[in-house]
Amino acid sequence: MSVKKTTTIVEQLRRAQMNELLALNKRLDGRGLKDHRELRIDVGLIKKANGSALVSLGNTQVIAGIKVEVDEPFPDMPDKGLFICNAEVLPLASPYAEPGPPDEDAIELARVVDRGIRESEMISLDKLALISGKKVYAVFADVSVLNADGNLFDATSYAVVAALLTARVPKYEVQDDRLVKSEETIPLPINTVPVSVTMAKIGNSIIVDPTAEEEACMEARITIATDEQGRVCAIQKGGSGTFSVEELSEIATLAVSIGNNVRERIKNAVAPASTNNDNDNDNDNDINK
Amino acid sequence: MSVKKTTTIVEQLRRAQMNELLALNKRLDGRGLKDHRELRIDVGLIKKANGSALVSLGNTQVIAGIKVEVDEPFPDMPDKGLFICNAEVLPLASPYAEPGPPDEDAIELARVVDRGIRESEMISLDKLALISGKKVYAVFADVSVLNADGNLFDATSYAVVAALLTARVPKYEVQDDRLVKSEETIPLPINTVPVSVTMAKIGNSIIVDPTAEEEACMEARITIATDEQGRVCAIQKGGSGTFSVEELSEIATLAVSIGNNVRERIKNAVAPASTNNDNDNDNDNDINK
Amino acid sequence: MSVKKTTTIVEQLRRAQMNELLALNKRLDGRGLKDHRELRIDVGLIKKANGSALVSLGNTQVIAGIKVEVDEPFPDMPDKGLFICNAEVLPLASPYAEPGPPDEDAIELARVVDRGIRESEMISLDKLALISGKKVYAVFADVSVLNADGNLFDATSYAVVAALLTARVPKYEVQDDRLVKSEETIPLPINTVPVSVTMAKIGNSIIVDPTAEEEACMEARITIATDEQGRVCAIQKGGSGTFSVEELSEIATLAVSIGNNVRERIKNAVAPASTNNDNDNDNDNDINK
Amino acid sequence: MSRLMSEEGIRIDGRRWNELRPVRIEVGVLKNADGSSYIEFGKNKIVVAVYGPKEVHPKHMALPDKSILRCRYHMLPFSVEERKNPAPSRREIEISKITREALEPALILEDYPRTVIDVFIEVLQSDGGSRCAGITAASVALADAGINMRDLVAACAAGKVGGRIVLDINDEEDKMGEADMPVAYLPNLKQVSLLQLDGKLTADEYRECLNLAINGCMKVYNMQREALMKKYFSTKDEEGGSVED
Amino acid sequence: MSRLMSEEGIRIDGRRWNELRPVRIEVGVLKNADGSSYIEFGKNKIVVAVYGPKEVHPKHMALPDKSILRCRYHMLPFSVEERKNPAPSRREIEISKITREALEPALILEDYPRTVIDVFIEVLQSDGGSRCAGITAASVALADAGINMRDLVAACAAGKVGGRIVLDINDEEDKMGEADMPVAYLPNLKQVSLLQLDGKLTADEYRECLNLAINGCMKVYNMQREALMKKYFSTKDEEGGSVED
Amino acid sequence: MSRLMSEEGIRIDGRRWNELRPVRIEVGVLKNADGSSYIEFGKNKIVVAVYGPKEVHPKHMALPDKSILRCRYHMLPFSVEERKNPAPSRREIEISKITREALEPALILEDYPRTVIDVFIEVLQSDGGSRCAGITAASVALADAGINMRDLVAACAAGKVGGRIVLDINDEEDKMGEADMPVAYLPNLKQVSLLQLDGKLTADEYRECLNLAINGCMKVYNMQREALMKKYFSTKDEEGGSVED
Repeated sequence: MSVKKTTTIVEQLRRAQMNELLALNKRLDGRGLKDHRELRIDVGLIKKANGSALVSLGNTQVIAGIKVEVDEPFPDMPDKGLFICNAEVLPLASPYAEPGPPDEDAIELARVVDRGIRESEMISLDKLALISGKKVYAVFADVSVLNADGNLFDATSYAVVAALLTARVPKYEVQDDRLVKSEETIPLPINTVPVSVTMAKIGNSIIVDPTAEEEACMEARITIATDEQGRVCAIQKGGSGTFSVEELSEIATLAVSIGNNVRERIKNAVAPASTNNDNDNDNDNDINK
Repeated sequence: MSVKKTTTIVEQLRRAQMNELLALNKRLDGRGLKDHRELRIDVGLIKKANGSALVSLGNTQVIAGIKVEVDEPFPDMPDKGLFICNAEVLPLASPYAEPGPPDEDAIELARVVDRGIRESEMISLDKLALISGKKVYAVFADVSVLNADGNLFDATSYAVVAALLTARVPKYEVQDDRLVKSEETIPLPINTVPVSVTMAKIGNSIIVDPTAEEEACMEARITIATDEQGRVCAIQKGGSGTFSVEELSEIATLAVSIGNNVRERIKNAVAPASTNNDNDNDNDNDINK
Repeated sequence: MSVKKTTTIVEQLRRAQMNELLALNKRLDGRGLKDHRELRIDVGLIKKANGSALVSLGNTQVIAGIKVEVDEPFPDMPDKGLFICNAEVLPLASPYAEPGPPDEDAIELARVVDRGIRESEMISLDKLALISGKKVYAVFADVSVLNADGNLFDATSYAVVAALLTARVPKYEVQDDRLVKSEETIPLPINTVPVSVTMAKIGNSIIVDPTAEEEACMEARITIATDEQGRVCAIQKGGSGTFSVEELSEIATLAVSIGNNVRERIKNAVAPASTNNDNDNDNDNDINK
Repeated sequence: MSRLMSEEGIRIDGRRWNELRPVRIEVGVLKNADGSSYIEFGKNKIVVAVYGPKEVHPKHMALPDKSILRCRYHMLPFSVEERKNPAPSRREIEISKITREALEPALILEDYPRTVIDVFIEVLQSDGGSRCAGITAASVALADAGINMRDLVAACAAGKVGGRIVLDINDEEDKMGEADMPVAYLPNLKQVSLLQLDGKLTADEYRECLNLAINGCMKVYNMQREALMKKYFSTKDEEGGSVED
Repeated sequence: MSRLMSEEGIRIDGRRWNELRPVRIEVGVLKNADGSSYIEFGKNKIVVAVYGPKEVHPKHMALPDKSILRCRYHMLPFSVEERKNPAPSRREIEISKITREALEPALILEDYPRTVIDVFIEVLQSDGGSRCAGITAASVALADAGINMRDLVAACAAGKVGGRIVLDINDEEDKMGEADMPVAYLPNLKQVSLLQLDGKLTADEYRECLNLAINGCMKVYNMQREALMKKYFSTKDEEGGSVED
Repeated sequence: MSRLMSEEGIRIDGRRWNELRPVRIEVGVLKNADGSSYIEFGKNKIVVAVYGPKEVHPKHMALPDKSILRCRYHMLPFSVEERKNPAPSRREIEISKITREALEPALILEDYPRTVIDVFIEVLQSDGGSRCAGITAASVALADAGINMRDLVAACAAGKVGGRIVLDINDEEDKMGEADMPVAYLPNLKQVSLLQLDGKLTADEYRECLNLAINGCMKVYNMQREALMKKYFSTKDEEGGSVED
């Protein structure tokens, strides 16, 4: 059972102020309508994880960690590895977050991020089988939101993608139907870098990467993940408003072009780490800006 | 911890009105004291279940589905199949039902229906073993109440019984200690058709098949399941009132004779379906009356 | 998330009265500051358990039962048996206890009792392996508080220790890598008898074995388990007050000397039972004083 | 003849068909509770506490014209052969409900409007018939708590074992027998407040069984009275005219 | 050519690319609910009930200026191939949320301040597209409950199967196909209130798919209207001027 | 000599017996929180946020004469060798409790009646001594939130490893060593607010260990002060006389 809480009077006031600015193609923080906030990606902070990334998108801050285990495959997919994505908005992330099991927002967050990665076929799950029908790699991506200031979808997605790109997993040899763990580690089999782009509709404007303040005024939200070929892989509309068909057409075009920019930034962020993965010096990977 | 909620003033008013009628051997809906409401049983609505039945008892409406899986037996009963019965009162069934795990009423409902079927030995659980100590059929009966208007016990029991009578389960061959599923389906091994009869005590009257309105005024309730030989197989008294020994004696006699009538109706309802099980035309099995 | 509830006015009044007495080295119930209340230990009340003990410490009453099963060892400790300790404060134990899963107090209680037994190495877990890496004894110690009147830590610990000392577990023979249960029962492999001593700080006084009334006024609590060699094995400070280093030094000395006395009492209590374990006459083991 | 019943009509634990297992009832065994009792009924060992009548939280749950009765039947993890998870099972939830419904007719709840009465039944060791033993003990604990009652509630099962109708089924007879019928009875009001049946009985056997169980309840009732008398009338100092607590 | 699409453009269940599965909608199927409906959409069989507008508990959760809409999408244990645990899964929680967001723009919640409206969607049997069928049926049940609405909400998926953009994906096409895009549409307002996508589409295919889905929604909309007309205008005796309940 | 301690008294990670692991403390790392901190203590990496003093919900839970302190110690799933279930374990619940009790004596809760103060400790990566590092960081975050305090709380463990009493046990030493004793200390009040012990110590070793741990706490205290000074006194623009938020 899900309930949407709203404080309508505050919403109406904010909407007025924001709409005045939006009519002038301006935003409260000075950004253009189609600009992301500053994106910072630090990888490798968590040595006990197979991969990790700390992402700041403006004041939104999330941390993702990848843990790779050996597990049994699903009976109907004996030769496919497992990918499991969980998200939680930690109670320290905002005055409104509370301890407890994930609520519908956190569940949607995890499932939308999962969908972008799964549908783009970012990871070749069929290369993660170890012993057919018996043993496969299970890739757990756990993301925690440390500071919530809007657009958790993109920040979370970038963190998981960056953590997956830099993850190193133990190599196994199969000997007499049993697995022997080797000292060597290998990267995950990556096909593409999917990029999530989230937009909000406020009045007649479509804005990219909404802040928490903007989200409080938006009618609707849409998240689109695209792959390196510019294909749309996953969409999720949210919020209690609507989009016209024309808006949805424009949004897809924007998602591809903005996605291409962000993809370059993600690739740059993970490049040094991927060549330099065993470097234990993490003074540069500071949680503090 | 269980709490009984009552709205005593309404109860008292209703009790007065109902008692006046009962003193004249009449009921609010015009039935005789010992009459069931109209019973309608439609089987085979759910093709994805091994068996199913939609039962209307007056305005009380329940749907039962049977799923048969292969599972391990209990260690102390290596040659017995499993029968598991669950009931839930869906939140759409009444203004008072709420989403969430089954409360004490739903748990009692499931356990009383289970008891009638189990103690009558309706299903030969010892014919459901596949590989001794390793593999047996596990028969799951799940019942959901769609509209609650009193006497959930009988409606639920009839739905499960009818669904079991019409269920068809995959046949397995044992080859080298492994199970091979065949194309063929077989019915469950049935011994008897148990019938549940529920009565309520209001004032000095014993009435059969109480409506929700009657249940709100009843002092006590009793459910008795009998088998084809007229034996009593399961009893459950409910409610915070009592019965005298004389009443309990009369009730048992009634349960056998009423049970015989209902048993014929159940057998008639399942007869066409059991000969005609693969008919995919379900236009006659309509949820709407 | 944990909240501490306090009724400060009552606390202040009690504190005043108690402090007056404590200044004269007296307690409300007439005990000396370093005295335990009367300790009574009855073993063997529960025949369905492998071991059991009913302990009264003044009006605090707890019952512990030991159940020994065969289970798989942890992968990283293939040759160690398992010891699992659970505690619950039953809702009948006090007007403030409520049904439901263990709260933080019950969890702390179980973990502190577990720690005293585990860290003292009371049970030789490495003698509880049956088949290396596959089968070990799993010793479950379940304690339930029946009447709560302060110092649940010591009462619970004594009950578990006495139940373990008198437990008898089935002997298994290993035949072709399978376990065969013999008729014979054997005691658990015991190294030492750890004794828990709990003290409370009220004002400037340190008192042993606080009642519920004293606990309501205490600033802080400390529980120390010592072994037969007079070594400190486990400590837990509780409560929102503090101790000075000098107090902590004195407390450790006290815990050893008081512990030695209690140890003798426990040993005496279990002595007849351990020689007389199959005696089915439990009229002497009465829950009533 | 089944192994549960010898040719001489002697049962597996040595009893005759109409004999109860040994029963012992103690009153007032727990200090904190408003009322309490301890029962041994065969190998059943059960403690019961009553708290209340007391305020309801949250207040809007209170009933304006009577007290709410709440019952919890709970088994300790070590009370049964296989260690039991301490969380309440479906069986415990059902027994809690029918226990409340068995006790409620005996209580004058109208005397305590806007309050709640809690009955906690803790099974330390379980044998066949623990629900009946729990109801019997709970009824005594409610009397010990000074709750106004119309009657005591005495409970006892009868059943069919090895082809015969017998009184007070134990664990083994329950597992191997043909039928088990727990009954709770209000001896003065001559009313049945609990009736369940597991297993097959003809209509005649059903009546025989019911009467035998009520017979057993009357024996249990006498033991309940004795236990209460022992506490309240063996020494005169505990019963006064004033309401204490 | 995939086995999902023949060379003649015929799909695995015999449909053409722009054809819906058989749809049947009934209005007012449950007695207790304020509004209800039943839909068969292919092999989907779904019942929906609406309760409300009604008081909010606890009261401080109420909104001063409008009604709260709550939605629950739930599958019965036997509705799918493998028996499903009755507790709500993460998938059901997500679908409940997007269903609420798909319906909310059609409702004039401001007309019912300080109340709550509950929508319960129970999937008796599930096929591909159950979330769309649920939204479609819920919209009808809301109308049956007499809730003030700006528009109906009609939902239908389109997708890519065997290389072609097709309407209304069924179970097998969902599992083996390349993309599935559920859409909910407000036909008179010409607004999309639900849009999801699983699977890869080029930007052009995305637009084609969206338009095809909306096309399907318009067909569904006509069936919704028919079902409501059948209940409310075939006999004149059920619609009066007074507000009942 | 154990492999944990060389003949020259050098520990497995190169430290001497009385040496702390490298420590780094940052203040004010999270934007939304009223106070926050980040600590690296060996391989421990922990973020702490403080929210409050703020209103209590539901209101009847509020205390008339002081603030309620709530603490949650929580480990992220990837913070340990084996992936941890995100639901709170019994260990986390116990540590949350003793953390609250370690911090409470330092806070002047009487200054904020009818409010609650929330402390959230999130372990991003865990090493031996994470509870001490969490308490240390929480104390700094409480100061950063401007909560009135009698003292800071500095925490550090000592223990017995390879037969020697040593300061600040790391993960491997914890697993293979003989004893671990976490201590929290109020340096100005000279009071111990947390004391636990796992493992065997003679009475003399216990005293030596306690003193060594307090010694470590004093070193930690200096780092706490430095971190706070760095934020609040390196630039003058963040501290004003008015109470904001």
